[in-house]
This record gives sequence, C-alpha cells and structure tokens, in this order.
Amino acid sequence: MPPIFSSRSNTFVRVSIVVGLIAITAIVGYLVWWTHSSTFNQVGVKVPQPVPFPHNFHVAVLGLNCRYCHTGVDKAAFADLPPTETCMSCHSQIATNDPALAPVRDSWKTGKPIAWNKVYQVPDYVYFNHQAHVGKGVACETCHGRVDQMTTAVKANAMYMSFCVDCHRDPAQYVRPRANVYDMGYKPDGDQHKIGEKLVKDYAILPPTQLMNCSICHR
Amino acid sequence: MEILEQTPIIEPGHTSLSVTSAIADVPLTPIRRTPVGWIAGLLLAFAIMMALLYAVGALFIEGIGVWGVNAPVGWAFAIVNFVWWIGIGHAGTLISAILLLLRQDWRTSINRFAEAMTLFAVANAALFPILHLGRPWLFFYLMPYPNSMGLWPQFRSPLVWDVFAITTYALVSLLFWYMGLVPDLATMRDRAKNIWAKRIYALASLGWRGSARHWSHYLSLYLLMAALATPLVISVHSIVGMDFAYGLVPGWHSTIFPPYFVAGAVFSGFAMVLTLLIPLRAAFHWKDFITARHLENMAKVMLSMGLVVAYGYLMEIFNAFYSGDIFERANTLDRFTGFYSPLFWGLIAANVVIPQLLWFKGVRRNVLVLFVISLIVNVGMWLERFVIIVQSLSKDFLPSSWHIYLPTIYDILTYVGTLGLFLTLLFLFLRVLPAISIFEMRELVHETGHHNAVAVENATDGKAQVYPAKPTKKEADTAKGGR
Amino acid sequence: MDNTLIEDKKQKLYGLLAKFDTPEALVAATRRVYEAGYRKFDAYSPYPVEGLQQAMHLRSSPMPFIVLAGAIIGGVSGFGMQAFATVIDYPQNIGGRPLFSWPAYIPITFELIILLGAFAGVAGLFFFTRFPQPYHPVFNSADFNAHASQDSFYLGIEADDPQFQLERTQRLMEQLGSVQVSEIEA
Amino acid sequence: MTTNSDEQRQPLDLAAARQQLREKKGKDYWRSLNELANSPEFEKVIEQEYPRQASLLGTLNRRDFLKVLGASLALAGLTACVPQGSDKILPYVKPPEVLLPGKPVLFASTVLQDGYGQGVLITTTMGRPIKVDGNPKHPATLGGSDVFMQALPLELYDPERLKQVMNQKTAKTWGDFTNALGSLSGNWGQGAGLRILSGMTTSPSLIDQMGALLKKYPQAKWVQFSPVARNNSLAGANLVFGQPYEPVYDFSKADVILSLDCDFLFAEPGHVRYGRDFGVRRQPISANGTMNRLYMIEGSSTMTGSNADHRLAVKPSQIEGFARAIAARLGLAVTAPTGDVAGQPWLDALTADLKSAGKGALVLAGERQPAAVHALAYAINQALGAVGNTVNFIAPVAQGYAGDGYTALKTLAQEMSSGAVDTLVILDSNPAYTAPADLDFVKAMGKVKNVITLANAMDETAVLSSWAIPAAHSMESWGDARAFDGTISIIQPTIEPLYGGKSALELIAALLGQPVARGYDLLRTYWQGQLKGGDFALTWRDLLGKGVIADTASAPIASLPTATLNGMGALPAAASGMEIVFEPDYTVWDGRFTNNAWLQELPKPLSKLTWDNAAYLSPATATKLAITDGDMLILHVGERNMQAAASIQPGQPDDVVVLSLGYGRKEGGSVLANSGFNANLIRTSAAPWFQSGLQVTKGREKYTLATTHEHWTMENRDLVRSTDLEDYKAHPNFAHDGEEQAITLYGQEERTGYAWGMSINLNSCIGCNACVIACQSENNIPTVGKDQVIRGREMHWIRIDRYYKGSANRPRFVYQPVPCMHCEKAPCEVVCPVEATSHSAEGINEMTYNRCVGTRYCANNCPYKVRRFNFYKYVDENVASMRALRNPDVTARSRGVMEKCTYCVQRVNEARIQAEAEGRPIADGEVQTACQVACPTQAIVFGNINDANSTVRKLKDLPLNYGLLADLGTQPRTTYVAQVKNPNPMIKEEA
Repeated sequence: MPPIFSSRSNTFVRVSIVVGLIAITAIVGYLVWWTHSSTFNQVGVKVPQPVPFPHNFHVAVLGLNCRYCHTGVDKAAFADLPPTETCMSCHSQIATNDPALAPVRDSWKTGKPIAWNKVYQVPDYVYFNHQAHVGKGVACETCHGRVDQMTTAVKANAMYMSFCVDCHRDPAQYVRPRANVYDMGYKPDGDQHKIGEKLVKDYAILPPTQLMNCSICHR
Repeated sequence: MEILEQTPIIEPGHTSLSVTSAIADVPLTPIRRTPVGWIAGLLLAFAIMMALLYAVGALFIEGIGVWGVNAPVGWAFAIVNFVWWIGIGHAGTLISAILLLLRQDWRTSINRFAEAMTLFAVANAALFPILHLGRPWLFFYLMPYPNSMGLWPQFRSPLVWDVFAITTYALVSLLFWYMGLVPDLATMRDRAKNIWAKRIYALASLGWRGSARHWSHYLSLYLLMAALATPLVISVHSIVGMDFAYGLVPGWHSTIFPPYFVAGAVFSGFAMVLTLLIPLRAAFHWKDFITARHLENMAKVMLSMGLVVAYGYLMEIFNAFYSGDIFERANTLDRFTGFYSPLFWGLIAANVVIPQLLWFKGVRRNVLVLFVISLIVNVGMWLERFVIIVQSLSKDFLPSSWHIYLPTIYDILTYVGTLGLFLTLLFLFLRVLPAISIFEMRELVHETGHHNAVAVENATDGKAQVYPAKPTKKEADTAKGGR
Repeated sequence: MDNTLIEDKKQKLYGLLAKFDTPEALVAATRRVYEAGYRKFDAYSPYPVEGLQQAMHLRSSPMPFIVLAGAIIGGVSGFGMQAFATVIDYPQNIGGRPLFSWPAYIPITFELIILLGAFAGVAGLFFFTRFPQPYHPVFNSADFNAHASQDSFYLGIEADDPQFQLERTQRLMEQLGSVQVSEIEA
Repeated sequence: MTTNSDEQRQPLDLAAARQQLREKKGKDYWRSLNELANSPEFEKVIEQEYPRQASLLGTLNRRDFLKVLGASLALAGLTACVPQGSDKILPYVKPPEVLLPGKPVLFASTVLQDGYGQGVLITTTMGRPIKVDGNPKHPATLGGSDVFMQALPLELYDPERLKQVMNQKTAKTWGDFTNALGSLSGNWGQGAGLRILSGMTTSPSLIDQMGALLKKYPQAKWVQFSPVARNNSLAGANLVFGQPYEPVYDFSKADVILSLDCDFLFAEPGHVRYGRDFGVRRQPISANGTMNRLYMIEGSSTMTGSNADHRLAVKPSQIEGFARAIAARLGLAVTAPTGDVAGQPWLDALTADLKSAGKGALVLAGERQPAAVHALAYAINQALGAVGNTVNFIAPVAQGYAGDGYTALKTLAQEMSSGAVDTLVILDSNPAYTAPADLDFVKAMGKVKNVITLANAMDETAVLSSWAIPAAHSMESWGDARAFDGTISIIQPTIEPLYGGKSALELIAALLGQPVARGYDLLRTYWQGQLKGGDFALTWRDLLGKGVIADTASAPIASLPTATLNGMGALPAAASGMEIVFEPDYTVWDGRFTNNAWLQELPKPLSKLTWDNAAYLSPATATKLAITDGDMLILHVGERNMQAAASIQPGQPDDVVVLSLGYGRKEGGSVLANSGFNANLIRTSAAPWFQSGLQVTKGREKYTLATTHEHWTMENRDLVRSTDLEDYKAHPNFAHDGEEQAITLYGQEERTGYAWGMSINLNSCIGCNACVIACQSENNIPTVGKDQVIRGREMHWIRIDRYYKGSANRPRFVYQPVPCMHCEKAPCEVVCPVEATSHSAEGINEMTYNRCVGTRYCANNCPYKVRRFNFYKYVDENVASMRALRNPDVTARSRGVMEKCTYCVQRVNEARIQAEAEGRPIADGEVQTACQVACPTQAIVFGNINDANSTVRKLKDLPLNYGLLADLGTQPRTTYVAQVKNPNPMIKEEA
C-alpha cells in the first residue's frame, strides 16, 4: 500500500505555508495602502462644479484674498461660499457673456442659488471652526493645500482625525504669523519649530493637554 | 440503579490495541452506520441553535432594546451568560493542565473531552461581549490596531483586559488541545478506511510518526504549555471577576471577587463535565475508561470548590455588615428580602446546601444522584452570576433611579440558543475526533500492566526515572556526535 | 558486480526497519544499536517510552528556552505598548488617574506573556520536528502504517549511516529480538 | 448661542429688529413659505427659500433629529422626497446683513399662556427658531421660564399641525375661505346670529379689533372662555370691592405667606415671576431681609405645597371654614364656623404670625376655591395692611373680562342649541373638548350652521367645524399681549408661517372684510395710533428690540374700597363623603399641550408620572377602598361617570380623588392618542374645580402607568441634606455632619485655567421642570414613548429627583435636580474601554458619541445614574419638518450610543472661541447652561470655580455646600446648597 502523500508533498506543504503568510501580509498591506489612496479618500480628485471656477487665476494672477469670497472664514465656524452677488460684482463688467459663467448670470436673474458640489465634508460629529484656526495662525494652505495652483478646488488631504491630532499635539510644527495665514507657498524665514514655539506663546494657543481633549472637536 | 464498587482508573484486561480501537473506532464509524441517536441529538441541538440565530438577528436589526436591559440595569443576561460560559470553560484547562502538573493520572481519560468542552464554552462566552455592545459592528475599537484616528483602547478598563484574556485563553486552549490530539490524529490516519478521511487525518497529524525525537520535543512542550495554561486559567476568571470588583456598585465592589470567581468557575466547570460525561460514558460504553474513580474524584473536587464558593458568599455578607457601608448593607439585605431574593436563596440552596451531600460516599458513587447534583450546580452558578450582576445594579446608590430588570423573550432565546451551539459543536466533535486521549490511555495500560510485564534488562532504571528523562552530563556529551 | 548491486540498491534504500512487541525490547535494542556505533537511526513508538531518549542519547529538548524567549518578548511588548499609548502617544485624563497607571497594565502584560510563550513553543515544535511533514519514507511500510501508531514499536536505521551495510546491519537487527526486519525504500 | 449677558444681547436685538423691518419692506431672502403648506417637496423649497439653512440641512440630514412619536407617519408623503445626505452647498444669491452663518440671532418676543403674555428671547440659527427663553427685561419672566415656554419650539415644528384650510374635511385655500366669508357675512346683518368664542384675550390690538367688529355687528357677542381662567379671583374681588379687580402679588415683599389652595408657583398668571421673587426670599443667608415662611393648606398636593414650610392637605371644601376661622381671629366681620376646623392646631400660631408680619403678610386663594375664599383672602390682606405692599389690585388684564367664563359659555351653548346662533367663530380655544360636560357643547355645535375655527391642529373642535383655518404659531405671527401685571409686549415672528397659518388679528380682519390684511401692518397701524409723539419708526424699532413696551404695567386701583364681607353668605354645610378634585395638569395644562411629546414625557413634579394623568388617592384612602396602583376606577359624580387609573400618592388629602385636566383627548395628533383620562366628562360648569358626592367603584382591569421614579424615600441616605432655620443657626455646618474626608490614591492635579463647575441651590429649586425641557430642547434629546419609559429608558439629561420625608400620610417633599456631576475622579471614565468618555482640561466629563461602542459599563458604574443609553434608534431622521428644530451645535445620538449632560460644552466652546478671538478671558456668567437660563428661581449656577469672584465659587464656599455621594471619592464638580426650611416653632408638625 503506497503512502498517502508522495515525497513531493512535504515541499508542497512547506511552500504553501510560506506563500500563505506572504499572501496575508500582502492583503493587509494593500488594504492599508488603499485606505490612504486617492481613490478611497478622493484626495486630489477633481469635483465637477456648475462653474469651473479657476482658483489659480483668481488667486495667483488676480491676487484675490481668500476672504474676498470666503467671507466667514475669520468670523465664524463656516468659511462660507460667495453669494452670486460677489461673482457679479466683477462679472457684470468682465467676461459678461462668457458661456462658462452662464449659471452665475442665471442665478443672478432667477434668484436661484448656484448649487456647488462639496469638496470637503467632515462628519456631522466633527465641529471644525475656521475662525478659531485662522485666528491662531493656522493657514488655509496647511489644510487646503496650494489652492493657488488648483482650477476647481480639489481635496488636499484625507482629513483623517490623525491629521488633525498631529497638529493639535504640537501646533508649533505648522502655525505661522497671522499676517501670512492667507499666503500660498509660504516659507518660514528660519526654523519653523522655533518660530512656531514663539507664535504658540504669542497667540496663547492652548496647550496640547487641552487641544487633545475630545470635546474640542466633538460635542 | 447501579452502585459502583471501588474501581481502578482503567478496567483490567485492556491492551494498546483494545483501547485504541475502543476509542478510535467511534469517530471512524462509516457514515452509513452513523448511530440514529447521534443524528437525532445533532438535529435537536442544531434546532436550538437556530433560536440563537433568530434572537441575534433581531438584536442586530432592532438594537439592544429588544433585551430587557434598562437604566440602571445596563448589564443582564448577556454578561451573566458570558461569565457562566467562561466559568464552565475553566474545567477543561484545569483538568488537563493542573492535574497534569499534579501527576493525577486519572485525568488522562477525561482531559481530551474536557478541553473540547472548554473550547466550545469559550466560543459561546466570546459571543456575548460582542453581542452586548450597542454598536457591535465597532467591536474592534476595543483592540489596539493602527487606525486613522490615532486612538488606542483605554487600557485601564477591565473590558479591554477581558478582550486580551479571552483571546489568549481561546488560542492557548486551542493549541493545547490540538497538540494533545496530534499523536491520536496519526492513529486515526492509520485506522481510517475512507481515503479522504485518511488524507484529512494525515494532514492534521502533521506527519506524526511517533519517533523518539518527536516524543521528546512534544512532551517537553506539552508540559510547558500546561505550566502556561495553569496561571492563565486563574488569570482569566480573575479578570472577569475584576470587571465587577473594579466598579463601585454595591455588591460588585469587593476585593475577594477574583479568587472567588475562579473557585466558582472551577465549581461550575466540573459540574458541567459531570453533566456531560455521565450520559456519554453510558452511550459510548466508556465505563472501562471513565470509571467510578473518575466520577468520585470529580465529585470531590466539586465539593471542595463548592466550599470555597460558600466561603466567598459568607465573606461578602460579613464584609457588607462589618464595613458599615450603608450601601453595601442595604444591597445585602435586598438580596435576602428584595425582589430577587428567591433567586438568591435558590443559588444558596444549589451551590452551598445541596453539594454538601457529596460528603457521603454513597452519593458520590450514585451516578444518577451525581448527575442531578451536577445539573443543580450548573443552574445555581448561573443564578449566582445573575444575582451579582442584576440585583446589584437594580438597587444602587440613588433610590430615585432604582428599577428592576425582567428578561424579554430575546434574552431567553439568546441564552438557550448558545446551549444549542454548544451541543452542536460537541456532537460534531464526538463524531470526528477521539474523545479520549488514545496514546495516553495506551501509556496508562502499559503502566498499570507494568508490574506483571517481563523484566527486561535495565527496564527498572527506565521506570525509576522521571520523564521526560534528563540525560546525565556524560550522555549529553556523547550524544553530540549522535545527531 | 555484487557491490554495484548493493550500491544501486543502496540508492533507493532508505534503511532497515525492525519491529518489536514491547517497549522494553525497543529500548534494549536501541541501546545496542547505539553501542554498535550507529548514529543515523530512530525509534518509533505509539506512546512515549521511558528510557528511549537516553538509549538514543538524545539531547534534552530546548523547548523551555524558546517558550521563555517568547514569554519575555510578549511581556516587554505588552507593557511597552500600554505605556506608550497612555503616556506618550495619546495622553488623556481618564478619571483623574495618573497617565502611567502601571498596575492597570499588569493583566494585559500577563496575558501577552502567556500568549507569545505558547506561540513560540508551538513554532519551536514545528521547527525541531520539521512539521508539517506528510511524507516520510517509513510510511512506505504498510506494516509500519498498520501498527506504529497503535501497538508496535519500531527501530529504523538509515542507509546513509556510515556504519550501514545491508547484510551486517540486517543481521544485527535480527539479533536484537525484533519480530521482523524489513527494508524501506527511499 | 454666543452669549446671554444683557449688555451684549441688546445690540443684537436692535440689529434683529432692523433686520425684521427691512425684510418686511424689500422682497428679500425672507420670502413667504406659504406655498410650502401644500408642497410635498418641503426640503427643495426650503433650499430655495433658505439657502443658508439648506446648506446646513445638507450636513444635518444625517445628524439625527428629535423624535415625535408617529410623526413619521404623519409626514410619510413628505419624507419620501427628502434626499439623504445631500452633498450640495447653496450659497445666497444676495446675502442678508446681520446673519453670519453659524452664529445665532436672538429675537425679543412674547408667547401666550392662556392669554397672558410672557416675554421671551427666541434663539434662531439660519432663520430657524430653535430655543425659547425668558426675556430678562419682561416683568413676567425676568429671564426665567416654565415648561410650556421651553416646549414651544416642538409645538412650532409639530408635523401634525393643521397645514391647510379645511372645509368639511376637504382642503381649500385662504382665498376660498374669504370668498365664502364674503357671501356669509352678507346676511349677518346686525350680527344677531354671530358669536365669537375665544380663549382669554389680553392683546390690546385684538381687543381693539373686536371692538370694531362688535361695532359693525352690534348684536354679535364675544365670549371669552378658558377652563382655567381666573374666574373666582375676579368674582371674589367683585364680592368685596364691588368690582372684578385682578390681584397681583409681590412675593419679594412677603415675609409670611398663607396660601389657601393657591398653586402660585404654577397655576397663577405670573407664576414665573412669582417663583423668582419667592425663591429669592427662601435663602437662609439672604441679602434682602429675612427668610420668608409659607403656610399651605390645599385640596391636592401641589408644587407650591411641596415647597411650603407648613403644609396641610384637606378636602378643598374644608378650606373656606379654615379661612373664615383665620379671618374671625383677625377680627373681621365674618361668621366663623362653630367647633374645630381643618387645621385647627395652626390657627393661633398662624394668626399670630400673620399679625406680626402685618403688611409683610400675604394671604392668597387659589382659583380652585370659591369666590368667598378669595373674598376672605382679600379682606384679610387689607386688614393686615398688605394691600399696596404684597398685593395690588388692577383692572382685569383680559380687558372687560368679569370672571364669568363658565356662565357666558353656558349661555352661548343654550343659544346655540336653541338655533339662535348662525355663525360661530372660535379663536384659540377647543370647547368641544374643554367645555364642561353639562353644557353638551358638541351637540350644541351641531345646531350651528357655520363654525369657523382658527385651529393649531385638527382637534376636537376643528373636526366639527365647517371651516378650520390653520392658526399661525405665536412664533410665526405678529401680535401683542399683556402680562399678569398688565405690561404690554410685542409678539414678533421669527419665521414665516410654515403652513400658511393665520393669526387671530388676520382672521378678525377678514371678518371685517379685509381678507388680505397682514398681521404686521394691522399691529403696526394699531400701535402707530397708540404711541403718539416722537418718531414712531424709532420707537417701534426700539420696542421691538426690547420686546417690552416700557411702563405699561397697569396702575393699582387708586381708591380701593374697604372690603365688605357681608356680601358672602353663611359657610356652606360641611360636605361629607368623598370629593373629586380637578387641577390644571403640570405638563399639558388644560390639554392644549397634549400633542407635545416633550411635555408628555416630562415627569410630573410630584407623581413623576408620564404620558398619562391618573386618579390620585392618598395611601389612607386607597387602603380604605382596597385600591392598588393601576387599578381602573369608575368615578361617579351625580349622573355622570368616567374611568380612570388609580395612582396612590402620599401627600394627597384623604377622601379625595384628584384628577388633572388635559388628557383623554381624541383628535389632534398621534402623540395625544390614548393617553390619560378626560376629566371634562364629569366636570360641570356649576362646580368646575371640586365636587362632593363622589362614588368610587373599582373596575376589573388594570392600567399600566409610566413613572420615572418608583421609590419614595431616601432610605436614610443623606442625599438631600436639609434642616430647619433654628437648627441651621445653631449648626451652620450641619450639611457636613458625619462626612468623612474622602481620600484618593491619585494626587490632586492642581487646576489651572478654567475649571467649570455647577452649584444647585436646593432652597431655590421648586421642582418646576423647566430645566428638564430646556436641556431637551438645547441638546436634541429624543423622547422615547410610554413603553420605553416603563422599561426605564427615558433620556432626560437632567432629572429632578423627588423624595418624601416623614410619614406616608403627612409627608414632606424635597426636590433634587440631578445632572451629570462631572466628577474629577469619574468612575465612568476608567471603565470605558474605548476612551469614549474622558476628562477635559477644564474639568468637563466629555462624552464622544462617535467613539462609543455602547458597553454601558460607564452607566453601570455611575453612582448618580445620569447616563442615558440609546437602546433603540430613538432619534427620528425621517420627519422633514422636525429637521429645523435641531440645535446644529449638538450631535444627535444614534442607536447604541451612551449620552449624558455635557455642561452644554457647545456653549463653553463657543464662548471660549469668542473670548480668544477678542483676546479676553471668559467673563463670569458669560457661559450659562440651558438649565441655568431656564430656571425661574436661579437655583442653578454654572461658572469657573477657579475664579475666586465667580458666583458659583462663592456658592461653593458656603458652609451649606455639599457634594452628592461625595464620600465615594468621586469629587463631583456639581454640588448642592443644602436646604433650610423655615417652619414656625410654635407649630409642632405631627408626623
């Protein structure tokens, strides 16, 4: 009676064990990579908009300040989107019949608002306050990236909690002088951490022991 | 009604081959000749298990609200069952590990079965911590894993300890059990007729061929794992005890909980082993291997553990009054006279009074009575956990918040369902694996038969040695070239 | 030519397998084989046999050290993880308890000691016994398959033992009180 | 909410007022939502009308809204079209001024309670009113509030409101109605067949309009009726002064108060103000003078009685005898009863006390007592010289009302059944339900050709009316009202009528032939006529900002005649046997709030009963009749009878069955469906408040009542620490007797920065529940329904524990509001396995809902049992109209999540951000929790205990300050000011 398994089976079994282990690690690795990929969290993915608003032109070329349109950013929790009125303040004279601007003109005529698509959407249980951050020297760029290089805005990062906590744990890494909050491509003159430390003091930014509290963002 | 005589731990006249076939042929029965009783039993168990499926379905769709839990009684059946099952789970590891270390050779005929029982009990127990969550789909928040929130579990919480304790306990018991099975799987491989059965057993037996080298590593590891499992068992139920001792609820906040929970666990565990073995040994004609000695010994362990538990109760009551803490006192009085007092007195009867019968040899050797007592203890220990958890919560500090708990049909179905799951697994186990450790039985046969074996030269010094034998320095050296 | 015949027989010969009825016989035989200078041999029994290990002059198993290593790794990493999480990575005021609440870390540390200890042990067993090993030449012997795991004891000498010479070895084995000696092909 | 401190509120209001005016002129973002009424696409329209809000709603969709039972059904059609989780942002086309996204705007307005105005501040976010609090500038509230005021937002957004004009069960439009009205009014002639039935009306503009109407139709009649109107009070005045004057009390001056069955902390107009003044005088260490003393003799156990120093529960019919005895002892010309009266042991001590108090004394009679008792009370006050000090008399606030509501309604019913009435117009009244049984009003309505009802919902009256007009909510409409003391304040809308409702002003205007007149214009024109001199636009703007028209409180009657008691007959013969006693309900009043889930689930102050009323009996009575809790009783009074479930309540008078109004309603919503028992079935116009000759028989079946409090006593645990003034003076430290210093293993980390804490003053708390509803409204707390309450799963974050002291027949009551204690060594936090509850640097015990997995371990381990668990998905995501009710600053919790009081952390954060932006520290009182704002007696104080000058710190430094269960070492941040009672040493309370 021959043995149940041939002599080759030994190698087979051992190889399959090794392969199995590799496979598992590979799968786990893939999942981790995938959850950080842009397909998963939409980072850098263009969101279709009724009007292809070119941020790069308005910011980089025309040099409009963020607040010109996002009026609430330093006054309230919401950064706020510009009312049609704001667009019309220029586009009643400039590019008055540019087809791309048709929706704006329609909205102005009909009084129906323009339906922009959201780019950033934090969960309901997260209470982010633009005023508080802008006022403490956290720049637009820090979260929203180089808007001056975008046409229609794209998500600059996944906005995972770990991203927020990273700064709340040590704001000195990121804060800049209030004067430069709306700048794009700002380079600290000198060691960011030294400058940061000083600003944290000057702006009386809360200590990590408090910034890391749950109730700072969740209520 | 049979009254058993004083008997050895294995009936005489057995040989390696006879024990092997007696045990191994049970799972190897051809499918066509599967006993009707087994099929019936499995179907029944399976049917009961469906109740669990239904109840859990409702639970996940509707929410925890389908249970009777409320404020203030946030924990009830789920946690009671959890503690109960975990407790039962303790007998297995205890028998196979502690008794092994204590060289109680009577354990050999029951350890395999007890370990299997442990696994199934733990499987049931492990269900409840997840089921009782308000948002069970987030159970993994209790485990440390790299996450996008940068958060960790709260390691000060006994519930996190539980997660680690139960996982460890389940895995280690599984390994221990499987390790014990390997040589027997080889036997199964060699006895199986069906080629597929052969193949499966062959794979499972990892290529065991009983080589002396195998045995030396194997026995060494088996002993070590026993040494690991022993403190593990104790730690697990201590931690379960701490779930309560850690809280400041009157009736929970007590330092004796860990040891007293461990004792309770062993108590209920042995009760469950008896409850299951007594019918099984009859059904499978194992009376030769599981003799009156086994039953009696287990009865003795039960009795002693029962006394430890009784001491626990006594201390709880004593401390409640001695401490002068009005909340503790009120809680204890409520146990005596309150809404749940019938359950309290019930558990006292079942866990303290009735087990005292085991003082009498007659009782210990009367299989039927023993069976009934073991059943009563199982019930009693369930009641104990219910009273500790529910009664304490229902009347804590502020009278304004007092509220009683009553189970709903879903509470009950969930509990009954787990019994179904347990039995289902048990039946499947009996059908495919040897329920008694064959190689250890062979060894037992050899040892018991040893005195009248032919004296071979030097056979004696072999016998004199404690094994796995340590080679003398010289031998070790000479062996260098040997490999 | 006889030689060559032996030669190529030796090629596909794994070794010789002697069968014994009692463990005592096996132990005795093993001793003799070792004294005869054979080293590449192994004894097979359906249950652990006392004295066999000495007879074969096997070194005692290194398992305890492996388990110990695993346990230490488990303990250190377990405690370290908790301390890191609660003190360094995300310190939080939990019920006014100190950040470094070492007593609360003990249970988990302990559990991990046990867990990794056990894992290391099993891994070690697999390593030293070369498990899983579904095929082994001895399985070529139908008699071995039928009895080795149940009621008989075997002693196998491998053909590539320098001492091995078919006839001589066979003769030796028959003198050891074996009930039968059979050739196992590789 | 940015802040509640006045100085900052003022400009906001002015801005708000300007806002109001501008939008009224220009076609602005504030466009009418009328078309919504019928549109199934509520959500879409909203998005156009309220772009800002829509953008919020987008994210809010998934945030759960508060649940109204069965509302999902009511709105099934509507919800079908609501997109879940919209990802659109809709900015304005033209941005409105003053409206900064995410910043709330406060409006000063007025809400009505039985006609009487209560000044309020309404918080709106994104044009949605979400919170109502008292207006500190208004005399009736002084910033305090009551449960009804707090529950108004839910009433506003109630999806079961009447949404369109109904004509015989068919939907019509306002246009159809006015057309029909045109032809109808044609044959009114002199208006002989025209009757108007309204609730109590204090609105000057409306009264003015009524005048116009009655001028146009001289033979028409206007009847005012409310089941709880101030009839006996006025009649009593009529008896002694010959005029139906209305009494106004000043508790701030009252040293010794004798209440003859008067529940002035709840049932009287101005009770919120009374509560404040009364509470201020309850302090053992009191800035303004001595601690007051309250004697209460009452016919049912009331909230006021539970706060008395001396309380006596007797049959209501016995109180007149007692009053006469007192009067006689004070030397008034009145026939005192011969022999002992109820409360005999009090008489000497009490009269002595009253005498010594002199003008500082105050005797008041409750509406339940007949005119005679009121007359006695007035006379006694006058005799003691209290009139002009603690009590004043003014002309009836409901102008021209003589306290004859019941008789007037009776006449009306007779006229109706006689066929004399051809058109009946009903405003703010539900007579088909509230009318006493003997009037048989429903049958009478059948005899009237045209019944036009201005209804909030399809209630009992509306379903019987030929025309049901959706009424505009007081938060949707323009109007005015007078407070208990006559002060006039303006009602201004904070949102356009959601369902195109009409205000009373607009309906009457239509009757006057102005179908399109807008409430705003009507009101403004009226006041333009009233306020002569100066730039009206300015004055108008200013009074809208304040909400109150200054110095309009009615002047006390100058030459008050000396009370003559000869008008009143002899003491009616003492009635034997049992008595049925009625009372306005503590949570649904006369039934107008019965469809409000918040109020339905609110535990009544004493019985802690929810979702029902019940026949209250004293333990003694129950034993006598062999009745147990939940037995169905059949109550026979005269030839009428009704069924009601029994509830045994210590403290109720013996031989009495107490039944509250407002339950057992049949029409008008799904929330009120089969809850409670309709007292009006045995209530007669002759004896609306109590009647002897009650026969009680025990029915066969049982009825399950849902109470949140199943235990009576404190089990000798020093939870509520209280003593008498005498004893307190002897041992000011009594609150700490036998308290051990709780020691901790873990050192005390020193507090830096803000350390939030709360102090709850048990001397002030009157158990009114305003805080409970305020919290519910602020924190999006769901209601769970009766069966869940029975299972002990109510969700209130702050509850008011009620304990009984002493014997079951003569118990004393104590209240203890219990929010989260925010323990510094929180037992809940250490057991949470996922860090879902942790401690903030400022000492707040945080609850992170999105991290919670729901082990409920924290709740088990909380000694105060303040944690609440979502056993089911209690929040209602489906009801579109309810979305707007949600406070956007608070996450609503889904199934399987633990929740609890957070010290209104959203307000703390808002204040911190604001303060940091302005580079200043948060001022004391800048952050006020919802419960604190709502509390009429200022019993709750919140603040920074690190600030040695903060109010809360000062309270915590008092010797009376103690922590609940502090011996456990939890170190609670919420502590209590121990209670000190002020009984008369001359009176020995027999236990």
